[in-house]
Amino acid sequence: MSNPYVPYPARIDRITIENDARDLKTFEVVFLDPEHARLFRHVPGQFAELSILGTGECPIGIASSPTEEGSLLFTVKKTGRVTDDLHRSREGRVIGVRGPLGNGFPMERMRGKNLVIVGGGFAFTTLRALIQYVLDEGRRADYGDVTVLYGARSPGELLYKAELDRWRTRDDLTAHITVDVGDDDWSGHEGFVPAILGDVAPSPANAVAVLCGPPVMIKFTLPVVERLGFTAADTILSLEMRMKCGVGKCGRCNIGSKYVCLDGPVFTREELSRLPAEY
Amino acid sequence: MSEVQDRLRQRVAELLDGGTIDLFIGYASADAPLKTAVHVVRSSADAEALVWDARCTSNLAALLPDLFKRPQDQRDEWAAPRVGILAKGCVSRSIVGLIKAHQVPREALHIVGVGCSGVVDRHRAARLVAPAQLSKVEFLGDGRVRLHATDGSEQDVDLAELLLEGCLECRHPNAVLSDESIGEPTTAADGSRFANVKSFASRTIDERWEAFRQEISRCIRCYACREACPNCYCTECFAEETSPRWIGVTTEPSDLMLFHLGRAFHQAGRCVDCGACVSACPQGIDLRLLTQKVNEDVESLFGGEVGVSVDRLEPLLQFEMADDEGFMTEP
Amino acid sequence: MTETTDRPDNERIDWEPRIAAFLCNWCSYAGADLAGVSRIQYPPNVRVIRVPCSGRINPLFIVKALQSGMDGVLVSGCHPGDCHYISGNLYARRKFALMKSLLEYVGIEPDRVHFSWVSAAEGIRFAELLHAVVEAVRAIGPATKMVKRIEAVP
Amino acid sequence: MNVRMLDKLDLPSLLERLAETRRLIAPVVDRTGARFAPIEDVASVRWDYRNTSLSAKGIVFPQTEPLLAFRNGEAEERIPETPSTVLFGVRPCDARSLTLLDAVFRGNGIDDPYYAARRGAITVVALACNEPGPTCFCTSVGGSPGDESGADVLATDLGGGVLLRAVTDRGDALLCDLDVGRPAEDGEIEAARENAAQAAARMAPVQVPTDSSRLLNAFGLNLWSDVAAGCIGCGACTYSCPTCHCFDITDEQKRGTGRRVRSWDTCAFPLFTLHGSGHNPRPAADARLRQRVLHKFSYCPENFGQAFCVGCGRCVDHCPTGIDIRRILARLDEVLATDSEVG
Repeated sequence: MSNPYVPYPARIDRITIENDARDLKTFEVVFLDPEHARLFRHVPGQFAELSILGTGECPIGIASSPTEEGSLLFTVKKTGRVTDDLHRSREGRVIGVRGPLGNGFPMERMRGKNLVIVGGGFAFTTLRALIQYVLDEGRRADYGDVTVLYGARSPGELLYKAELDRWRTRDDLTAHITVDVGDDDWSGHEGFVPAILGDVAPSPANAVAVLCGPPVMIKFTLPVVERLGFTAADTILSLEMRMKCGVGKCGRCNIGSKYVCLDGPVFTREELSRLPAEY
Repeated sequence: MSEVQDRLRQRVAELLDGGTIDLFIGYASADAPLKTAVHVVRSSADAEALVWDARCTSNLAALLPDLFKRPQDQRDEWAAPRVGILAKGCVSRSIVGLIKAHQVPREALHIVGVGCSGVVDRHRAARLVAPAQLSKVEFLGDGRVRLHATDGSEQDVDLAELLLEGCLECRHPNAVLSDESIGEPTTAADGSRFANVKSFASRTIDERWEAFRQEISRCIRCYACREACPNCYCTECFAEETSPRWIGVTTEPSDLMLFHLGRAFHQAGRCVDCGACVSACPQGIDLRLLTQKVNEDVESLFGGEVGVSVDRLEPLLQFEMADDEGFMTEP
Repeated sequence: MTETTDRPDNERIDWEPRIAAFLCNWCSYAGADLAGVSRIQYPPNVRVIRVPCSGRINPLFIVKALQSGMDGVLVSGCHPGDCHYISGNLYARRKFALMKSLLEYVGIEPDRVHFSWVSAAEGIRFAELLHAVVEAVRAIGPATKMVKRIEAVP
Repeated sequence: MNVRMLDKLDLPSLLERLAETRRLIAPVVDRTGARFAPIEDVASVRWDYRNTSLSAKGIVFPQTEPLLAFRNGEAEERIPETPSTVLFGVRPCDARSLTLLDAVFRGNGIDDPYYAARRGAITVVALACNEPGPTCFCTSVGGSPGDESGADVLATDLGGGVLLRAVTDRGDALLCDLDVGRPAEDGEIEAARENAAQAAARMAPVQVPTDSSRLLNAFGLNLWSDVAAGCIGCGACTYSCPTCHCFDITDEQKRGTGRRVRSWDTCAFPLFTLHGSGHNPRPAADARLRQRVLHKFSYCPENFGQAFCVGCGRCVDHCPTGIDIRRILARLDEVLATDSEVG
């Protein structure tokens, strides 16, 4: 990228409505120029600035794994000007994609380890990228046991429902799906993520915990993770902070000496402990 | 002046020690010419730093609304503070407006009134020494002031030459609402008002437009005018609303003008001409050009003065069947 | 509010004034409707925006319309005493008096901005008003002063 | 490197030549004191100003500038075309601020092409200070009235004449090109040094805490609500600051034609960090003022090796409620020095 502010044009090929409230949609986008697709090499946990010319840009985590080639997935909650406009899109619309931005999950460092992946709400998006990555046929052997714990407010608010069903039947991944309040058809866990995590009690031996969720979930889950015996260096979080430029210039996502867009959004609990408590 | 200051310090210490108030909002000296700092006193020892003189430009009422907003993370245990505040005439009138707008509970306030003889306009002083800067200012007594500039020059001027224009037209130098007063009341000036508006209005329409456009083009959108104003307590200002988006965030001229027209219009029936916005503007924009126009119209069309009575409804919250229709179009 | 109105070239000989008309639902809009169904001719220069009451109209709408490139603005509601909400138009009258005066003061031509009362029964009056407004705006020419120009964004 | 001595009387013709061959930006008189402006008439250039009300940062980092222009869904980048420019008579504090902005916009391995284009076209002729202003404190933050950093040429007013000292190759080339005055004598060079030293001696020192990691511990101190008690959340401090560089990116469009623009933004505004969810990690003025102070004096030193303050005093001059960063620094220094629980 010679000019880090210029987006690549990309077409929305498919739009999936993810939840009952219809304010979460997944956009599958394809770069118009194959050269851009070649240049856009991401790792799970990174994000991109999605842009609509005339409306603006917003940072969105990449929900697809680099192993899912040919397109990118972005799951977007309708919250503001740009995301509203995105939600009004139809398939075929051309938007801009600028990235990949941020550091992403430390895939190399997690190699050979058991993974405990804990997510809540719609922050689950980049965790999907991570899970798809380690489940990839060519890479599955690089990682140990994979335990996924994912919670949402209600069954209707769970993302990627078809995939969740598939994960539940796999024998190389243990999936615990929980909702705060179930409905008549719900047969999975009921309860908050921290409580279920305590019940499931994954072993910290040779394991890394990866957390991503709303502030309140993180606040109550971190003590559980700590109690289970995961060290600060082996507890990985993906932060959310208001971002703009994505390249560490505009100052918006600054926490201490770090820029979430550049040095993050993925940090270990150890790294975070050295930063001001602004989250 | 210093007698009033001594008395003020003593009284504030008493009010704090006696438990009448939890904190007191006043002024303290600052290490820059013609400036004072807003000083929030929480213990009687801090009261020693209070000052009162012609450099006290901030409208302290601007600090009040936030003090009565319950912090997000505190629920039942939170109690509104009892707040003491030093109120010259304009500040007291702003407080009246805030009480009427339900931004500040009257019973939580202890208003210490003080007579004011006008406060200085740092931009007027700056113009006298530009392009050098003021290095020191001495108040010589007898209404004379000595300005020392960074180029080594000095000049003596009348204090009146340095006062905010609004102070020269002020009809309420003493607090209109207070629980106690310090010092002797000040006599109001009875000169003509709205001199700047009359002069501006006498120019041709295209001259006015050009002057307005050039004046507003100085704006750097720091919003110091808005934040320094007690009337601007909105949680979300129209300037920053995104749905609809009223104005873009750039310095495109029409956006700047839309902001300043909107700000002035929102002052209708609420501006007390305290000059806080004028003092706050780092670019020295003549903001009174707009606010005083609105003030003049409110007075001439709807009558009454702003902020003199807690019982009188704001002019835009009422109407008369016989209100003027001279501005309307008849086919 | 998006800036979707792009004004035609001001210098064009075939320039026609474009007027944004904010009409209250109960009187003025009905008056415009009556003019229409009665086949009373009025100039096609108007873009009607129906609002519940003239009291609903934020005076900044007027400035915003001028910024968006409209050549004139008309605001119309029920006659005093006829407001569907009893007094919305009377509060509005005070706001508009101030805004019109302020705009003129800063150099916006007084004939850019018009206020008038039109009842549901006044189809003819609506048509006459429109004629008067369009001709007044035509006389002062295309609006330029408040117009936001994207190319002027620094 | 060239060191030239120029008679004051020859200054206008020097400016004329600069204005003819380059874009000349210099201080002119303004109602706020002085401001930088592109010069048409060299008689308007002021040599006797103290400092400008707004800093020089807008010349390399304008308050608003287009990043992209677009029409019907097609975007193209808008790298500014910048003519060769001389920034003449900028004070040493502002000249030094350019080196700090360089670290942000040209650092991190990501070169900002817009900043780079503007910055690359500028030759800086700084003007040493003979007399500090009442809110100046450059000597306490690593600068000085005769500081050369950021300058290509440093000028010193020696009364009857002006000493022009080339600091960089670019500055040397400028002096060679202009070929003005005569080579300076040692006594004149010494006089310039002496001037700066005397100006420095007249500046009141400020106790500035320099240990950035120790300062980080000041994050949790309870003094912030006290120092920010008067803060009303405007951007007067940050917008007048020569090193504050936060920005926003927004789109402006009319019928599919428009621009993506970046504009100054500030950590003093509550909206700066307000998340789409409604959560705001810096919910009140104390957290926001703390961000400004610690960003300058702790985070930036950690990232760039230097505090992001050049001691120009503008934020002190412009704060509507009299918040004084010198007092905050002195207080932090005192607390950090005496409080054993911190650090």
